[in-house]
Amino acid sequence: MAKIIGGVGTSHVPSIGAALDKGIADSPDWKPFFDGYIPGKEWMAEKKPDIAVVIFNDHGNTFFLDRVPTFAVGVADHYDPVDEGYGRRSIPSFEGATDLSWHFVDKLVENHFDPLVCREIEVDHGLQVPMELFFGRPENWPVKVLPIWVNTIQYPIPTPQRCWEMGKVLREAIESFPGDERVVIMGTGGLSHQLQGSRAGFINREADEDWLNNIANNYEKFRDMSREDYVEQFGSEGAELIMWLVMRAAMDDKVDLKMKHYHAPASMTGAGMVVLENL
Amino acid sequence: MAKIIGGVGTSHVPSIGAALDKGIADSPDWKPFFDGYIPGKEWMAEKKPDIAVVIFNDHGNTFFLDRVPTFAVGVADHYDPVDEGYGRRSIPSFEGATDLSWHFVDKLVENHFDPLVCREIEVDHGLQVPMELFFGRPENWPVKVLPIWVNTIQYPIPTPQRCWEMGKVLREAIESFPGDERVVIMGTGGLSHQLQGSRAGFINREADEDWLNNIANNYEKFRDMSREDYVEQFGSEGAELIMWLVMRAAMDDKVDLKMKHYHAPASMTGAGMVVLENL
Amino acid sequence: MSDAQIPETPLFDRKGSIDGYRINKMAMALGDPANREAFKADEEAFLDRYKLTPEQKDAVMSRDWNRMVAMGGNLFFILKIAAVDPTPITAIGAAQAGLDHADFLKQRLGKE
Amino acid sequence: MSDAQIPETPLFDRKGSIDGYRINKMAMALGDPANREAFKADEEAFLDRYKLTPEQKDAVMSRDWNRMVAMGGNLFFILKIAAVDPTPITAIGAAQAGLDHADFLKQRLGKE
Ligand SMILES: [Fe+3]
Ligand SMILES: [Fe+3]
Repeated sequence: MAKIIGGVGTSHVPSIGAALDKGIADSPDWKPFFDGYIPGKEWMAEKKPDIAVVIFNDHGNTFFLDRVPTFAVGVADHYDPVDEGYGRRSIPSFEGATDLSWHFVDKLVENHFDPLVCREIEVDHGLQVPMELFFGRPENWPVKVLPIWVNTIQYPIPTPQRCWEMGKVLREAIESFPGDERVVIMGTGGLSHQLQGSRAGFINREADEDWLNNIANNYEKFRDMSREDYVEQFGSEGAELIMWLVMRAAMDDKVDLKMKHYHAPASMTGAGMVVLENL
Repeated sequence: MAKIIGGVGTSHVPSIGAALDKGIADSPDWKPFFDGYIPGKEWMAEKKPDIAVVIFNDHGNTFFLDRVPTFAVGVADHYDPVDEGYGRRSIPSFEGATDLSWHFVDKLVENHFDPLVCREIEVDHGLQVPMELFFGRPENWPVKVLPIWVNTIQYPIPTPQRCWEMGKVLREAIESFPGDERVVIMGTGGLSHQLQGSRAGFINREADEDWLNNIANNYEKFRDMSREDYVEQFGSEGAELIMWLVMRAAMDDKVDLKMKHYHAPASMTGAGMVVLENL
Repeated sequence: MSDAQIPETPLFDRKGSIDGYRINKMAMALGDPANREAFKADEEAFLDRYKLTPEQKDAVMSRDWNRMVAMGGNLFFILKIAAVDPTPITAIGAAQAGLDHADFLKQRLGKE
Repeated sequence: MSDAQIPETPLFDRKGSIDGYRINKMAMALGDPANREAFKADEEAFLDRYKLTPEQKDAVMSRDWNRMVAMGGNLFFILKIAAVDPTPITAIGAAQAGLDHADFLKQRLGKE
């Protein structure tokens, strides 16, 4: 059986990738943000996972409104970065963890989930940026990836409770996988931000800190909140935080909060991360 | 609230449409098949539904293997017939029941289903043929449609039990819909057939008759069978019968079996239909 | 969920998805470099190709982000229009908040 | 589900989906009339466009339905190759059953 070596929650703000591309990660604006990720990178380097499961949303780059999947799972052998309007970024393609992906799809359907199964598809900053934050800019990524897309764009978006249930199936899939791969689970998105409407620019530092402090061992409140609660507390796009629940649900009931980091704003977003380990 | 006026189970074999296109519906090969549908057409004309919910699978015409949805729901304002390799058939476009579609999508997601939501999409014989069998070849279809696609091509296909659960949500959606539309539910596919492997041409007349006799009021056995059971008893493509379960689950526990019809083979398939009404 | 009423917060539900379909489809196409060139070369012709209404065309061509969003433009799609200019996302935020850019950065994001 | 063993019955699971991807993608393209014309005009060139292996090309060009399916061709896609010829579906069934067409119609479908 494969092994979950830890769970990461992290922002995936596109400006993070842009800051790296422009070489301004050491500027006064960005340095405090990136510095907070150094221990996360060290942790990852030490843990040496073989596979990263990345839960993220597409941002109108890969899926159009003609066909919106509630959940999609990648089973491709590779995933290229998609052109988001600025040209394709020069970062390596991501190799797919195809065997684990198909196994996960089998488990999902058995457990009454209804994924869109994707074999030829590109990935946007939602997957790219978390990989860069925790693995840097290697020549080749040191892990294979299993991408899980969650619709957070067009309503109805899935409920936080459904995301939680998916995390349980993810754990079952990893633990029943015939192999000895080491797997890290990365729930991405958020923290608080709002890009649309006259409340644009809304950031809720207090709610963000509460989230980072309590997602490890007081997650019940977050698991039980409604979609409306998420939008209200974290902003319309901050509702992306429901994707951290997939990661959290795949971990043990009690976990070790190894590290956390918060910085606001990154672009228009409260940004940060946690690293969790099972005890 | 909208009203379910009945449930139909029917084959959707493409050769049925081809026979109509070629004008050979009265040939000795086809007449007995089409004659059996006359009472069904009369029933439909008398019941005058406003909306037809059609549950069917795509046959490699609309969805490719790059992105396979377990369940897809149409929310489009219209659905054109797709070119299946012989040119687009000259039958009218299907108008979408958009309001009920979106309402159903809301209910599905609330109830922890994960549909692919489709707004710009074409439909193949899986939807076309049932419409022709029950509504003939009118200048314009007398109903709007709500298409539901079920993956029956690439494994894992959804379980019969999951299809059953979807039918429950469909009923809830129709009954909570603010409107007085009359809705007919058409579960399509089957009956027994196998197109692939050395068992190609397999037809199981006994199992088909048992299905038609018992789907009305002894459905439990069918609801509880595994996917493997379906393939074994009805053939690899006969497993399409799981889609009738969505219709059956949306009806009352006890129903009136108004009519049934069986003919084999239609092309390479056991073919037929039932019409059910709530008591 | 579709009637959620959170102050100053439009949710992109069926209404936005239906109303904004053409704007968003046009904007999505700007993910392709060839389409970006066509857009830059003759913006109006490009918008016509996607059958935008006169109102939609006007909102896009005058970069009226607020109106684009009100007409169902979803930010993630229309950001690809912004990418062509380029317009910073904070300017789009400021337009929607009804603030000038400096005030927006200060009041909403706490930047001096 | 992926290891289900039903006699003489291949399920189109991950193996078929991966193995047959190129054949099926080529066949899917035949839903477009322009592609059908290209296929008819120069079949081998069309297959090359979809990077079929020599074995796959041979199976398609010799209309060896049995081998196409064994190599992951899914019937619903390869039916679009049959549509170009056209080859009746019962002939494809017969080829897979290892029967001649008349025997297949009689033995499997009960047709005299
Ligand atoms: Fe995001
Ligand atoms: Fe079918």
